[in-house]
Amino acid sequence: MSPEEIIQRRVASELRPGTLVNLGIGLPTGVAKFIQPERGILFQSENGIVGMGSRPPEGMEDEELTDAGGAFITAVPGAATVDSTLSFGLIRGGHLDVTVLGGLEVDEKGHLANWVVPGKMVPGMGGAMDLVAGARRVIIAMQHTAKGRPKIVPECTLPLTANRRVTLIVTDLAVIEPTETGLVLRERAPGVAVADIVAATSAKLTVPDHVPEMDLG
Amino acid sequence: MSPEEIIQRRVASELRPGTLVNLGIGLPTGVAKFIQPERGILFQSENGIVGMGSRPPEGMEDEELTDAGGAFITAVPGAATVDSTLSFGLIRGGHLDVTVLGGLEVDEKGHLANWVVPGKMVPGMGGAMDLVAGARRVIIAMQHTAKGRPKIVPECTLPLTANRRVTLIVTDLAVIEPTETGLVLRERAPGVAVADIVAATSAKLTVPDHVPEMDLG
Amino acid sequence: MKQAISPQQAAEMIPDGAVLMIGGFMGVGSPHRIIDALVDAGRKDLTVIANDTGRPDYGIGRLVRANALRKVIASHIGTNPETQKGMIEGRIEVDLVPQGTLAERIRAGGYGLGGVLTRTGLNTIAAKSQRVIEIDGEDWLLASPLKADFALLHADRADFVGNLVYELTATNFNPVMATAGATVIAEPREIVPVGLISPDNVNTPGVLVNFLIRREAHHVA
Amino acid sequence: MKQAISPQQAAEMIPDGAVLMIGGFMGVGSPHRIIDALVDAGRKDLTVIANDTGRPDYGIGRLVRANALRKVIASHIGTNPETQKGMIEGRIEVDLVPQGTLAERIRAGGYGLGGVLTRTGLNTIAAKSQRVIEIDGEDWLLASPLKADFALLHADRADFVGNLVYELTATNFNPVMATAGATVIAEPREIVPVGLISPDNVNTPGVLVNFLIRREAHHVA
Repeated sequence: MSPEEIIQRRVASELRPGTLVNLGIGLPTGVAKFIQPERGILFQSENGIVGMGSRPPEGMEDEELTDAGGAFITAVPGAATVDSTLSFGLIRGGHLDVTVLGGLEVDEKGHLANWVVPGKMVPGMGGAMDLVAGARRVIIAMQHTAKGRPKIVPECTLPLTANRRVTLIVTDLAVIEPTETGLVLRERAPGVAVADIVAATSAKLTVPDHVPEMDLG
Repeated sequence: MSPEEIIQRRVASELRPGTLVNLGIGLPTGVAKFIQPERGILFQSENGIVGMGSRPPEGMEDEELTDAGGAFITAVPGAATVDSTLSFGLIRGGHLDVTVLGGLEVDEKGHLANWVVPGKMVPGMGGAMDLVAGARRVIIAMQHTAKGRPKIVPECTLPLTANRRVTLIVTDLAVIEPTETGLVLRERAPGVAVADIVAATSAKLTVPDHVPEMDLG
Repeated sequence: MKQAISPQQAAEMIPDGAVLMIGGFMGVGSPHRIIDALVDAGRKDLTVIANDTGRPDYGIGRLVRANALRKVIASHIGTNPETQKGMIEGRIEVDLVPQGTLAERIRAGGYGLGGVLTRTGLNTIAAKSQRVIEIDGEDWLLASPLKADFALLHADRADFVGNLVYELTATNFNPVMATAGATVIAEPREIVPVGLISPDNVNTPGVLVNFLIRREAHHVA
Repeated sequence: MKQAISPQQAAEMIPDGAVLMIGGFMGVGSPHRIIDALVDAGRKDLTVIANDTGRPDYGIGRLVRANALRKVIASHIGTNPETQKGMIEGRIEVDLVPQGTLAERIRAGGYGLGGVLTRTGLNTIAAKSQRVIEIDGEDWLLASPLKADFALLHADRADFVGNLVYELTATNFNPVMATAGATVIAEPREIVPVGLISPDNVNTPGVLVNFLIRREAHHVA
């Protein structure tokens, strides 16, 4: 199983039936592949739809039905079009149950940095700051390290996306929960040892006596 | 011609083609009778429609199509339904060209009181405060006196509706324009002498050399 | 998918003392069947946030007559002398708010905003006890967000996802209140199967709605 | 009734240095014909308020490539390296704003509000130079209203009153920008006679719209 698939499958199992979920561009988008339709989860795309469906068959695209990355999508039965103000009203008003976002860094306070690398990459925050500030649960879905360097760090060196503690960090190695007293290692990926996770993490990790393997369904 | 009709006809002639107008309940509502459809004036009712039409024929009422007074209305071709936030967005955002409202008192500063008589009548301001604060032009349509007592006074004794100077006062006796330097008598009703207007007004009135009669169309 | 429940079941969810937003403008676009069920259930001490209190024995006026209200936050009570009487006698606390400010305060509650900065009511008695914020030399009233335990809505049409469609001037406060109630209960004229409402025709996405009131039984197949 | 004009006539109205709001999300729901006309007219020093700057040579990206922009207020420029390059080289001033805050700031401009009180961006570098207002012990960022000389919109359908109907995700910023431009020009896919759009299907009432772009001629009766 690829690192991406481990992350996506584990995040998928976090999503509760009947909830409203926003998946960030990139790795998080792929989480949808592992959600059974009968769970009644609705996906929001912040550019203006609640009830986003998968990519349409070739030749059946509509140029006015796209996701926040500009890719063609479909609308599930029961979908609703929303304009940008209502779309972010859902996000900022506490109506979005879960946002799944990628991360550049997460630190011991559970703070996320994912929108800018000063001097190098200044794409803008898009909806990320609203999503992290507003969603009920914020799940970070990312590789545990980047080019061998830990992304879970004592304190973010990059500019923060929000001053809010995220709910959960899911990587290809581990599930980590930021708590008031720091980061707690909750699960490990199949076949990965706790020591490997600790070694790949520069932040302080609280390690409970028992760290179960992820259930990847 | 009744005092009401004098007021309504004179107000009607103030309204420019192609504008958006909100008529208050009561006397102002009757202004619509004197507007030719070809002038392309759109009437807003703040409970949620732009393009309000006249009362429907008996038996053709729709219980979900009413004005702000609860009376049955119709929708003109090109009408649009708006919810309360957009309806007041139009009013507060400077998109409403004219509001025509009744008044209890108007004073030398052009301040209006029309929403409460403390201890006696506390109906609430409804949309009146938003209309007076937000509309581009505020026209007060009212009888010049109430039970013989002047309603155009040196300073309002009743609580103000807004701290904004209204645009024009149209009564059964006169047209008066509030300016930075006070109230200016602009027109008199047919057959009414300037002295009669001054006598019925307790506020200081600037009276130009020539005060023409109203043109009632 | 949303449960379609009876008005009585809705009333049972709502305890005495609850804070309710109720859609409608003089009863047009109000959830009349839920209101009746609240009256029948003998609810007391309710706080109602609404444009107005309807007319005597109509719309929210039925709750006034039933002595179910302790407090009203509204823009206008002039069409219901019984509310005025209750206010004068001290039985009902009445907080009068300009209509546009009321709509924006509800929206601020539903959209996660800290308040509303408005000129409406500035330097009037309606602004007393409200904070004034100076921005670039101009004064603005700061009005606080409004939220409710329950938002009780009327709609023209719904599907079982909870998507709502409103009609004409029965729209009014219903869509904005849908964003600001912890529990949102909608009373549509009809409920259609999922997929029959085009996404572009949905006014309130179903994710905001918790329960639908099922229509009265006319026809059993 | 609204004039239906050509994209060229629209571009002629818009002077160098104007502040424009342009609807669309990565070009989806942008008024492409007006954009092309602005490029053809050689406009300079424009300020553009929009969600993003499209892709190179697509959507607002065409204005970037034509060196027509002096300033951009947007939530995201990552899909257009040419905007980033212009920013780094100091040719384009870029003001990055969280997407939800951008939408609310435009709405505040259009709705006559004094600003937006939001938690988004609080205690981040995106909040620098923004005022913080404490309300009941909680901190809120105060973001200022945005207005424009012209709002340039895409719509699916219009009538000659100027009523606009949007479709699916081409809706995005168009309806809110319709409230905040001193002059509003809409480029609908089609314009239908007055009366063909039901009042309940209108998304932007025609009173907000000043000009419609007439469709390209396909058929002359």
